[in-house]
Parts: sequence; structure tokens; C-alpha cells
Amino acid sequence: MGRATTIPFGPQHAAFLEPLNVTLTLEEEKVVGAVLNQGYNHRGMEHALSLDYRKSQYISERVCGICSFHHSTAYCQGLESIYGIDVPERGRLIRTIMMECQRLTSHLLALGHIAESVGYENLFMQCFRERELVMTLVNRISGNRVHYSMNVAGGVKRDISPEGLKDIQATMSRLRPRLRELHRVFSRDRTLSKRTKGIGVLSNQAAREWGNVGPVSRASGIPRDIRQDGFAAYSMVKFSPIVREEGDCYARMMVRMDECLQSMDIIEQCLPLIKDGPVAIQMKGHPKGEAYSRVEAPRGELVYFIRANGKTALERIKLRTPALMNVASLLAMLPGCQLADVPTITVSVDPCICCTDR
Amino acid sequence: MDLLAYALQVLTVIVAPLVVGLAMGMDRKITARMQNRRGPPVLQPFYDVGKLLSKRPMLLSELQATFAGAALLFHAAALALFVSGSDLLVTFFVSGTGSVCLVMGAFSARSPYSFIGGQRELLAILAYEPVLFLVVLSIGMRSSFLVGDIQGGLLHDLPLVLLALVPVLVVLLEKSPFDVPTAHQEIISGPYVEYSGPYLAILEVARWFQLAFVFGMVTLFFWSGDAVISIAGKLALAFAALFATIVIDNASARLTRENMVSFMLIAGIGLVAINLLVLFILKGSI
Amino acid sequence: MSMLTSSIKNLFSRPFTTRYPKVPADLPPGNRGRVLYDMSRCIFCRKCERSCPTVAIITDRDAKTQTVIRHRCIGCNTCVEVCPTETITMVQEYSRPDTAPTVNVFSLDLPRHEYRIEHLPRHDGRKKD
Amino acid sequence: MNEAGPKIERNACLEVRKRTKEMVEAGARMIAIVALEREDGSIELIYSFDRQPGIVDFRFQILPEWEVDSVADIFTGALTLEREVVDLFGLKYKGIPPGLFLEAGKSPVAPLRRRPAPAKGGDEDG
Repeated sequence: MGRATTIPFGPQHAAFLEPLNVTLTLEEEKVVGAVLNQGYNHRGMEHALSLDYRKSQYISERVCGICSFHHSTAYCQGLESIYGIDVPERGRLIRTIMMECQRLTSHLLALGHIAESVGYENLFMQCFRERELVMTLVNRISGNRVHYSMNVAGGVKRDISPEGLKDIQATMSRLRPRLRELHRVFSRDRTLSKRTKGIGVLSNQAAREWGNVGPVSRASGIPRDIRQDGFAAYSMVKFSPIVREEGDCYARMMVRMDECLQSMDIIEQCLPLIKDGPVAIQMKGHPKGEAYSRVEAPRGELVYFIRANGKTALERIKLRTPALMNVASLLAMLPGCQLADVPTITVSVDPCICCTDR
Repeated sequence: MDLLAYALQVLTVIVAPLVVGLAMGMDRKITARMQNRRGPPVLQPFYDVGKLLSKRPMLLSELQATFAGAALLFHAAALALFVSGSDLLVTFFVSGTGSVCLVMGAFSARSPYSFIGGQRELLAILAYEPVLFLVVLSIGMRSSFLVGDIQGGLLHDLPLVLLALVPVLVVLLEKSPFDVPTAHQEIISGPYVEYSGPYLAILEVARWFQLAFVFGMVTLFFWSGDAVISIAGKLALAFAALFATIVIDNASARLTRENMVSFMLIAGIGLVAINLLVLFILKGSI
Repeated sequence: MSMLTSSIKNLFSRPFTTRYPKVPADLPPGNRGRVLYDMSRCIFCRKCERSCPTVAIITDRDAKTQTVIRHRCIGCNTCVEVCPTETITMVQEYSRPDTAPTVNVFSLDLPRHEYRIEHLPRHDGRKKD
Repeated sequence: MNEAGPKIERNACLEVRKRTKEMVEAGARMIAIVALEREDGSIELIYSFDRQPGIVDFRFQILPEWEVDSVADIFTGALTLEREVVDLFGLKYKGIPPGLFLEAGKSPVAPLRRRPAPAKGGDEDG
């Protein structure tokens, strides 16, 4: 023994939803080296987005299916700050509600995926069952389950009716006990915590060095949440970032679980704030200038850099997706772990390869 | 031996794996219902095997086919020996050889996943075979090693031994927490990964034979003079064991190799030992 | 083992899933399924063609047809919004799955909301330069 | 920043290490390296840092053949960002190999750079 074997983990692997390749060097079943290969899903989104600024909000949703609304919000916010306009309050609140709904679906997907990666099929199914409540809710509100196509530069193009607001409230009250039950299972289940506690530890120092964002960094004790900057309507609601210190898979899982409950709180805080008024304002002329736009996507800070030069085509649009930073930090977590823990660790950073590769 | 009894035995060897296949379908249905899903039809395992058989055969090495066939033969032989009422020990070893054939088949393909799967399968054999062996020994010592001579009283005397068979079934049915050798999220079904088409179907049928043997051991624990009550009780006992594994599967995550080996050896051997000890104290003999 | 109670509870409750292809999916009103043209109203202004983010609409002024490349349409509702004569409507139901890229050709000789299905060879329906 | 952008300067490539070090020591987190091609064919690089409460950036302009200093040893996460620039713009970073998204030798070189335009209006089809 002691002879190292190399095994390809992916790009087609049962643990991954999307093509990512980790070439592992194993000694017996201990991982001694890891190399990341990505780019199986590279579609040249940055080029596609820069073709026509009026159509790009729809295309930016297609960067990634599970944080589509965050992508289009980031894009529209960028254009709005180039134009120098403020979105009406109702529009901002609707955006916030939709973003939190999407955070719920995304986090429940990630949680289910973690459960699946340790072979806990039942818990996986329960996560997806509760997720379906939110999915059908957003389907009723926006007209689609995944790509809402609600954002336009200047606001949102689809208003929420009073019945819709009641529907949201009703769904949240239905969802809350179910998520509490899930929270209980995730935090208490002994076999699950045996597989996640102390696995894939990312220290605070390492998280800072690798520039991790989102739940991964918050699980390593970095209290940074872009929502605190108060984009959209986040300045109108009260919340504090959820931080844990352990930095292992369990912490990342629980940060997501707690954020689900927090998302529901934020949605319920938003609902009474919604007042009658316009949801969008029209913008005139082609954009000229440049802007950074940041939103807190489910996976972390999503940065759009837009530079426009007064033409239909944007000069440059740059996406820095959260998964790009988080997936890279796998290299810090994988060496030294067991082969059995590789799926759990890779999945616990929530690798959205569509985002990573763009 | 008269002809009728002989025909009955042949029929049992053919029907038993089919019953196991049906049980697998029920397993999938019950699992689905526990997860609040509808699940596939009960006959799905047969559809699967039929589909696999209709596919184009592909192999990495000729040896794979040999070992797949050998696994099927050994498991079938074990079941035949069991049904014909011969020595339980011999049956046990023949069945064990079948399991080793699966490992050899995994090792004969040059694939890292298959190799790791083979290693893990060996480890699993190391974990569950001692427990199974002790169960065989305690049945033999309590009653008789010849299957044909075993009569009632086992359930009454050896309840913990029966309980020790449940984790063994968890491993054999490839259910969490001990589906380590075939963990598809980790090593993509381990020893089976390089098999496809008809050869995978052969391995699946071999597994049914193996499970028929192990479930057969479970059914030994119930015996009654009346044939109808006897068969009904045996089936009920086997179903109870299956249901227990399904419940365990749906309430736990997969554990690691080390957990599997230590749990199987400590809990399995411990349960058998406690049972025998109590029996010895109460009755003065095993 | 925390899932023990909920597993048993699920076992005796009705399944959450449906028999989807047999039972139609539960689509809420306002679901964006696919676009349909009412050609009697169309004035061939090409607004929908120009506004489409995925270049899924081809307007032919001479043949008086509107062609929707189904697999490109993302159902974003933009064409419905820009249409000056309310020619285009969005209906709840999705288009049927197909094994080859299809286009739906709406023309004046067909009744309202009816279309002709034509198959495209792969990689077609894209503008050549 | 003014419209014309910074001057094309050879020294800027070297200064980036110093500036990054300052930023990282001040507790900032690098969030992106934006590369963009200007009309005259030079490349503008924007290193942006999250230094609360806002974004601070550092920009310079270089010619595409120049080699840029890598900052991956100062801020590990920059490695991915630099490889992305190498891939998509074909820039050269000191000691950073290509091949994060694209396969060396098989994929198009520098897909986000303007191609030497065959005819006008050829941008539509990418």
C-alpha cells in the first residue's frame, strides 16, 4: 500500500449536479492531492450579456438557474446606478421578497444536496418537498418557477396583487413549522452530524485568504453579508448575519438552515411595508458610465461590473460570481480528508458550476 | 426422496429469488411512501432486469463475465443447498464464495472506482460474514446444522440472534447507514460500476439468490407444525426484517467504513454473545 | 434517527408527488407557458422580432407569417408587452416536448392561435452573416 | 476616474503587488479583477477590493503583450481571478498557467478580446 492512485471525481459524477472535475490523488482512501478542473459549462456569458443592454436582464437570469433573480437584480441595479435613478419603494420591496424566496429555494436545494451526498435520501426528499411550496408560490407570483423575468432596469415589470401578498403570507405560515422540523433534523440527527462535524474545516484565516463569500465565509466566522449594505429594500428590514465559528461542513449546513428561517422573517417584515405606488420607472436614452453592483446571492456576494459607452452594446460587463471564489477554496479543504467525505465537502460549498463557469 | 418433494424443492429455488425481486419492488414502494413519494410499480425490479438483459453486452475484461457468472452460480448453489435441507455451514461458505466472486469481478476491471469498490466490498464481507457465521453457529448449536431438521423454538430462544441479522441485511440490501461498498455518491456503486447490460443483470439476479438465502435464514426462526401457519409466519418474519431495514435506511445517513466494521462486529457479535450467555444461564446449556 | 417519526407519518399519508404525465401539471393562472399569435391583428411591425432577447421570432413581411422557434423561446413575455395591437398572447400551457427543433409558423390562412409545425435541421434558425 | 482612463504605464504592472499588499494588510478583500479591452487595443485592468464600507479599486492600463505580476502569493483567492483573465483575455501573468475555463490548445484563444474584425457588424454572432 501507500502507492498513490489518481481518480477523476467528475465531471460526470453522482454527487454533482453539474459538471465539475476534481482530480484526486489517493493513498488508500485518504486524499493527498486535489486539482480542480472547471470550464465544462463555459458559455461565454460575459460576451453574450454585452450585446444588447435592453435584453440582457433576461439573459443574465440564464447565467444560473438557482440564483436567477439575484443575477438580474445585480444587472438592473448596475444599469440603474449608471442612469442615476432610484427604483420606487414598491419595486424594491418586491425585488427583496423575490430574492428571499429564491434564497429559500436555493438553500433548500443546497441542504437537500448535502443530505443526498451523505446518502440521507429521505431528508433530501423532505427538503425538496418543502422547496416545492416556495417554487409553486413564485410560480403563482411571477409566472414561472425558475426564471421569473420580472426585473427590468428601473424596477419590476410584474406587480404583486393584494391576493398575491396574502398568498405569500399564507405560504410562509405554512412553511415555518415545516422548516422548523427540518432545522431540528439537520441540527440533531446523529448520523448526519457524524458525517459533517469536523469534516472539511476551513479556518477563519484560510477563508480570508481565499476570499470566500456568503454562507461559506460566514460559517468560518467572517460576519460579512452584503445585504447589510442595504441594496434593494434591505435597509428597511432588520436582520443580522448568521455567523458560526467552526468552519466545517456542519457549520456551513447550519448557516444555510438558519438563513432559511431568516429569509422567512425578512419576507414577513417586507409584506406590511408594501404600499401602493409605481413598481418601475422608465429610463431614457442609452446608458453611459460605469458601475459596480453587488447583491448577496444565496451563495454569497455577486458582483457585476458594467461599463457602458452610450451604445446598445455594453463595452464590458464582468460577473464575479460567488461560486467562483468558493469552489476554488475546495483546494484548501480537500487534502487530508477521506474519499468518503469528498462529496460532502464539495457539496457543502454549494458549487454552482453554471455560475462558476458562466 | 420422492419425486414430489424433489419437484417442490426445485420450484422453491426458482421462486425464492423471484419473491425477493418482488420484495425489492415493495421495498422501493415503501421507501418512496416513507419519503412522501409515489414510487415505481412493484414489478419495477423485473422491468429493470429485463431492460438490462436486452442491452448490448460490453465488458472491460473477459474475467468480469466469468466472475459475474461464478457469483450467480455460487449464490444459486447456496440457495439450492439451503432448500434441499443440507448443512447450514456448507451453505454459508458457498454463499460466501459467491460474495468473494463479486469482489474478484470488481478487481478484474482496471478502473479506480471499481477497485475502491472491491476493497470496500471486502471490508463489508469482513464485517458481516463473522456475524452471519455466528448466527449459523448458534442456530446449529441450538437446534441442528441440517436445515431439514431445524424445528421450532428458535425465535423464542434466540431473539437477539435474529436481531443481529438486521444489520447484516442492511449491508446486503445496500441501505444506509452501511451501504459503504456501493455508495453511489462516493464511488458510484463501487463493485458494480464497470458492469453494464446483461452482466449487471446477472449480478442483480445473483444478489436476489444471496438475499433469498439470508432471508431464508430469517425464516428458520419461525416454525410450526401446521404448514400454512408455518409459511405465513416465515413470510411475516422476513417481511418484518425487510421493513426494519427500510425504516433504518430512511432515518440515517451513510456512515464511514470504520463505523461500519466496528458497529457490525461489536453490535452483531455482542448481540449473539449476550443471547447465548443468557440462554446458558437460564437453561444450563446452549 | 431524527427522521423516524416523520418517515412513519409519511408512510400513512398521501404522497406529495403526482403522476405527472398522466395527470396534467398544476399550472397557476398567469403561468408563462408559450406565446400564440392572432394573425388577423398582426400589422407586421417587427417590434416583437426586434425585442426578443433570444432571437426566437422571425417576421416575414412578404409571406405574412410569424415564426416562433420554440426551443429558443424563453417565455419572458417581452413580445407580449411590446406588441401594439395585442396580437400576441401568453398561454398557461407549455409547448409539447419534441425530439427535433421545431418552429411554429403562424400565418394568415390559419385560424386564430393555430399554427403549422415545421421541423428545422439542427443549428438552423440562426441568422447567417 | 476620468473618461480617458489611466495612462499606459509599464511600472503599473509592478505596482500592483504593492497596492494589493497595502489593501490586504488593511483588511480588505479582493473581489474582482476586471479586464477590458480599450479601443486602441490596450488592456485596462481593474483590481477591486472590498474595504468596508465601499469598493476601492486600483486601475492601470497595459499592452496585451506585457507580463503582469501575480498577486496570488499575497491573496490566495486572486489565483482564480488571474487565471480567468489569462483565459479570457490571453494576458500573461508571471507564473500563472492558462486553462481555468478553456482547454489549452483546443479552445479559442482569448474569447473576450475583439477579433480582428473580418467585416463590420460581425459582432452579432459571437
